[in-house]
Amino acid sequence: MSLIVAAFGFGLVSMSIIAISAVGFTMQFGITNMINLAYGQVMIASAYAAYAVNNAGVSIWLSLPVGAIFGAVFSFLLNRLVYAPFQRKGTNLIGMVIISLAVSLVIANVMLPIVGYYSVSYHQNPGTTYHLGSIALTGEQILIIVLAVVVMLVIYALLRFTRLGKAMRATAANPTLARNCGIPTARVVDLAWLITGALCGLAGTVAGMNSDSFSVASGSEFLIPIIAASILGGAGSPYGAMIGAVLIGEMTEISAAIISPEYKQVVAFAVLVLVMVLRPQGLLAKRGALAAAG
Amino acid sequence: MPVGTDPVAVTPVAGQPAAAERPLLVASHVSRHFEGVRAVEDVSMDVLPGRITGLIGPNGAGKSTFLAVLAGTLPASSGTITFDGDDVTALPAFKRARRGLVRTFQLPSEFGQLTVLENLLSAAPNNRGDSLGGALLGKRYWKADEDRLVEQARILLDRFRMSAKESDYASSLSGGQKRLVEIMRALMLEPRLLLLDEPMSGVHPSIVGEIADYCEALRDEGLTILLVEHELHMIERMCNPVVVMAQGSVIGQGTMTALRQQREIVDAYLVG
Amino acid sequence: MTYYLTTVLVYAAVDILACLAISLQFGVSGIVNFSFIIFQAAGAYTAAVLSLPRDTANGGFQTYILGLNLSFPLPWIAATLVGALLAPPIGLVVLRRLRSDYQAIAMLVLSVIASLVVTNTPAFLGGAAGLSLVPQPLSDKFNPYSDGYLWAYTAGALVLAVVVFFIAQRIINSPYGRSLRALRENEVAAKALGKNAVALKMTVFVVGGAIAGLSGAILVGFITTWAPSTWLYPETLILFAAVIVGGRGNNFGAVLGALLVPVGFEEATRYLPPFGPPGLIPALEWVCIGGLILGFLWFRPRGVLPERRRVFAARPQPVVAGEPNAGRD
Amino acid sequence: MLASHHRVGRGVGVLFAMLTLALAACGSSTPGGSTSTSSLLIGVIAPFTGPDAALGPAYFAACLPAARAINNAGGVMGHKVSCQEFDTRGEPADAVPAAQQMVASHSNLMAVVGCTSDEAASVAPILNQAHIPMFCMTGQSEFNKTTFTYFHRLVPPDEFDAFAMVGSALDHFNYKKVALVFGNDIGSQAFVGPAMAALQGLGATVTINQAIALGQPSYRTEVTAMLATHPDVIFTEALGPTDATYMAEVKQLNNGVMLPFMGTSATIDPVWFSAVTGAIGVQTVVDKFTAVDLGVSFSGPGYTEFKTNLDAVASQFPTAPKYSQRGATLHLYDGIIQAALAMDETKSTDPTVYNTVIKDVGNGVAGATTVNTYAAGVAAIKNGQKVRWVGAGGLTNYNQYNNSQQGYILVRYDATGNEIKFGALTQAQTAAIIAAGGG
Repeated sequence: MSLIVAAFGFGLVSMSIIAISAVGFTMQFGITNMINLAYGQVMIASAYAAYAVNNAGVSIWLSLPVGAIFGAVFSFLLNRLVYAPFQRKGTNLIGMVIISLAVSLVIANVMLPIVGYYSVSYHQNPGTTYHLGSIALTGEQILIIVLAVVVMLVIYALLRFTRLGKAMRATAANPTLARNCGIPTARVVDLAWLITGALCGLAGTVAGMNSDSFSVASGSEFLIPIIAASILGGAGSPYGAMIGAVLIGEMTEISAAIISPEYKQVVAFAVLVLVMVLRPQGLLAKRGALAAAG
Repeated sequence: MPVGTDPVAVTPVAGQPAAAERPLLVASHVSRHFEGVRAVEDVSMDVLPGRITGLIGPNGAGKSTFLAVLAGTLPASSGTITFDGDDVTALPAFKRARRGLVRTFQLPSEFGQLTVLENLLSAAPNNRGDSLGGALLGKRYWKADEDRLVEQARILLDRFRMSAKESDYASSLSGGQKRLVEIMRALMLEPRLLLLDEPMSGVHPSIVGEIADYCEALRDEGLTILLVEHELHMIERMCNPVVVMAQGSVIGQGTMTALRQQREIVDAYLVG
Repeated sequence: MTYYLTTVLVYAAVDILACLAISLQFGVSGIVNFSFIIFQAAGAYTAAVLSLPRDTANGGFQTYILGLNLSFPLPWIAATLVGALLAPPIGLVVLRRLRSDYQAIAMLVLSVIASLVVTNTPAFLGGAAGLSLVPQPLSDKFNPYSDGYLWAYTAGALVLAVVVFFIAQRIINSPYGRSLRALRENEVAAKALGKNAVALKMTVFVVGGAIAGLSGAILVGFITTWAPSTWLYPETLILFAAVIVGGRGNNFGAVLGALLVPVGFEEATRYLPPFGPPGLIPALEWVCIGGLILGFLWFRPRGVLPERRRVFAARPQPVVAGEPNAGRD
Repeated sequence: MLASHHRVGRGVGVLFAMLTLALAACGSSTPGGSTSTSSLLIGVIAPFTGPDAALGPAYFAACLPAARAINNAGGVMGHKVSCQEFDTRGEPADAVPAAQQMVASHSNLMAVVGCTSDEAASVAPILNQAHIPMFCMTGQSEFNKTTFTYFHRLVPPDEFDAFAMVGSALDHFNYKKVALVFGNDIGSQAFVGPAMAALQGLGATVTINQAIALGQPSYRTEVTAMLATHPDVIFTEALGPTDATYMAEVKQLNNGVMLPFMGTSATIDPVWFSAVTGAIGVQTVVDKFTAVDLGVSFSGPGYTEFKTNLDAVASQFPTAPKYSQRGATLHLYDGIIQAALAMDETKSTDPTVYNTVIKDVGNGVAGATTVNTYAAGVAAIKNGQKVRWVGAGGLTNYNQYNNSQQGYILVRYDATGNEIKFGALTQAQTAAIIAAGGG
């Protein structure tokens, strides 16, 4: 029993990381209609950018913003240079999915000769371990959870209360209508890529911190739970992604405790399949993409 | 405020009997809700055979949604739909279409990368080659059907003066031509009730009259049509009766002339 | 030389089969089956466990179910059937109500799940180590290393590819194929015209699954080993790249794509002179595959041999004269 | 339109077929740089991309110094030797065409090294059929008694590693409770069954057996479950970043105190060392980690010669010197030189002639001269002597299946990542464990 409680505690960390990344992933889909399967590779590229700074002697907490900024700029450029031109050409949704997979392949294999296939670790201090019953978390993990909560609140406030958030929701719901209503959709889309890219970079760096060791190949490993959480919550819905992250994060850890570690992903995905059968639109449906806030 | 059963006077069209015909389609207390939005609310109406029934109303009145519910594209939240005496409420769209209840769409919905002729052929039922088994048996098995349907489609193309475009991709057509393709495509099913959703929107004015002519000719051949349209003078010319919807409900029904005399309808729609 | 040539040709046959199946599903019907490779894997595993003896043979170094030691062609027939039978359950989960791009990633996730399950259940299909020493078809009667056997195997594989090609031709040139294309162009409209979309998609999913299963059987019978690393989801991507390059919805395009990308491109890069540190060239190969997809989608999105326009024989008396579009094509 | 497309299709198809044939013909007959008949080629067939991409370079690092040693001594009967990589992507279906192409387009292939567990099952039959001597790095037990006469294995099968670990734990440390933490990949899972059988047979307890998915972001629940069983020691092999992540979490969740942990010979590897020390610190690895390794001393004239050549090839392959203490790299280097000396001794470039002599060069026939450098070997052969190669990895003892085993040593890392031998298993100890493990 105490193991399950402990697993629940670790699930809090897992869900925090999945939540940061899945919200970014699903917002890209919601606002720009783009299922960006290169997301995992951008995460890992950002993690390496933060590593470069961290390895030069900078604290990991100061390297974290570097990862986020790298992710933002990388994602922005990716959209400007690849995705947006293809979308303007009228490439259909599926075409865009295939393009993002191709991009993912290119990023991973360009990185391989540059950073090598070795795994690397941040220079970091996990801090004191705090205990609450069977739950044991390091100071660093608690900070990661706090960070995730802050990020979620910021995203909520952004979508709910700011002009930009409203413009994003409008663009998500109907880009043509939004443009006709005087919303500068091109700028909104640019900002959306910067924001989601920052989430992606942040998530990549935090994931690198949490796993203590990562390599280029980790990118595709990271992506699968993110997709699962997004589908589970209802693609395009940031709040759905948060719920999905909670479920996937906890289910993987608790099933590792109850069943057997090698099946931990299988159990989480089995729930995903069940949801796809029973409620194909996800737990929170995409109502005009980002409309769930209003 | 459903008034679908109100005995508003139906003026006989010249040359047609005014007898109490048996309705081809009966919608009874049909509602359609989207996540709390009542797009269609308790609508009841009859569609009489051999006529063009008009369905008008302001944007957002629920006309297209109602049409989609009739055709089965959207399921009804409540109410029943009876077509030719059978309850079809539970049937999916494709089964209703096979029974002769066929719709077109408000937005162009041609099969873009199919040629015009293929668009027509794709809709034709009763082709032995239109199943996996039939296809695997080879051309000899289905050639006779195909030849017959090509002939049938070409007759339609001639009639709609589209023969020259037979081998063009549908995506390359003008807005009006796409509308014609859609109508011809629907006709390939030999429908008994044709639900036309704004066939004249986005169409060059010169073709608007042409589409109206075709509809009237089809009506005269016995086809029943339910027409959603904004072109009121065309509605006035073609339709009897006309049903007015606003905010998801039917607010009036009758000839256009009669409707123009009802103050609340004029207020709700015809002027405003 | 015989070995290499027969290998290239058998792989060509396998890739042609796979590309034909993907072209039917993706090119003709618009279904993006990103779990395609698990159908091929299912066929390969089926053929393997049916032709292998019980897992206690060979010193019991590998574990797997069945082990029926069946003789050719039963394992291949079963592989085709299993590929087909896998389609309905996956189709029911994914194909019914999801948006197309959403379907695609859902299938991607399914592909990962299948791989996880097989990898982590060694008693099922050998786990991560997979299956090896799979007997070649009729290897009890002929020497599988002889030139004659290899050429016969190659010929058999190519004949099957040709047969499937003609089946695919029958499908796409039939009224049924036209219905599939109509569905691809506009599903809602197709339904409103009496098309049973779920049934149509399901049949083509089953046909594609059967072809994929057969291709897996041919491959495993040739390489005699199969493991989860053989069917990771990027393999599906290579096949999609091939169909995009060759021309989707056109069986000649699918064949050309199979010859150009998985066979031609990958074989050609083997002849590059070595340069750089070890691992650089193989990494660049993957970069090129990614670049190839992007390049084609940008410059020639419909592929080298696009879907062809279908023109019907003119009627006895041509009606039209002088119209600008008359008689085009 | 329709007709013209058919024509285009056929045109392209025919063109393509001609191109393929032309390419294939080029490869087989004309010199494509490395294909000249006056030079000999060593194929390194291994994963260079994919999840096991770290393996290929380690084997390539064996080939370069061997080629350098041979070429500096005038080559094999005047033929220069070169190395070429052939990527299998770590999977059998890609390995087959890679192997077939290698064989078909390089008639000057003198030997092939690599063939890991990922691809050996599909590659070994091809090479055997093509009569090419191979030195494989697979631990799969199906090759314990192989009928492939061109197959050579200078490493023991995986289960022997497991037996050695058991011996080390029981006989050297008196550990009684062992946790097994192995990756769920091909290479790692091979240890589990034999280790469990041997441990239980010898009266020790397996507290928990975890097969962990590689590359996961965290294993904290697994670690907590493992810690709850209070093992004396953890046996592990989980490559990539996995062991690093897992062990960091062990240390974290055990209040900063690392449990003793013991690795297979695959963990004696610079990549593994840098990953794990990066995650838990060098000192922790030095203090708490032990491993079993093949009986390699990293000293002696044969090793010095290898090291000299390895350092010298850094101009071609900058990270090559990192592999100076990797058993696999040493053994493959030995294999290549054995093949070269076998060619010299038989004065033949025909593998059907020299293949059988490789075993003699490795084991030594009666009266053979022991040589530690290729140059010395060539000189001895010129004097009409038979030679026995004792190279970087020490003595070779091929059995009837060309499997060579040398027994195990127990090692730990020093702070710079070099391995330090602190013990060895006696023949008697090994025999008892193998018997208990059913090997």
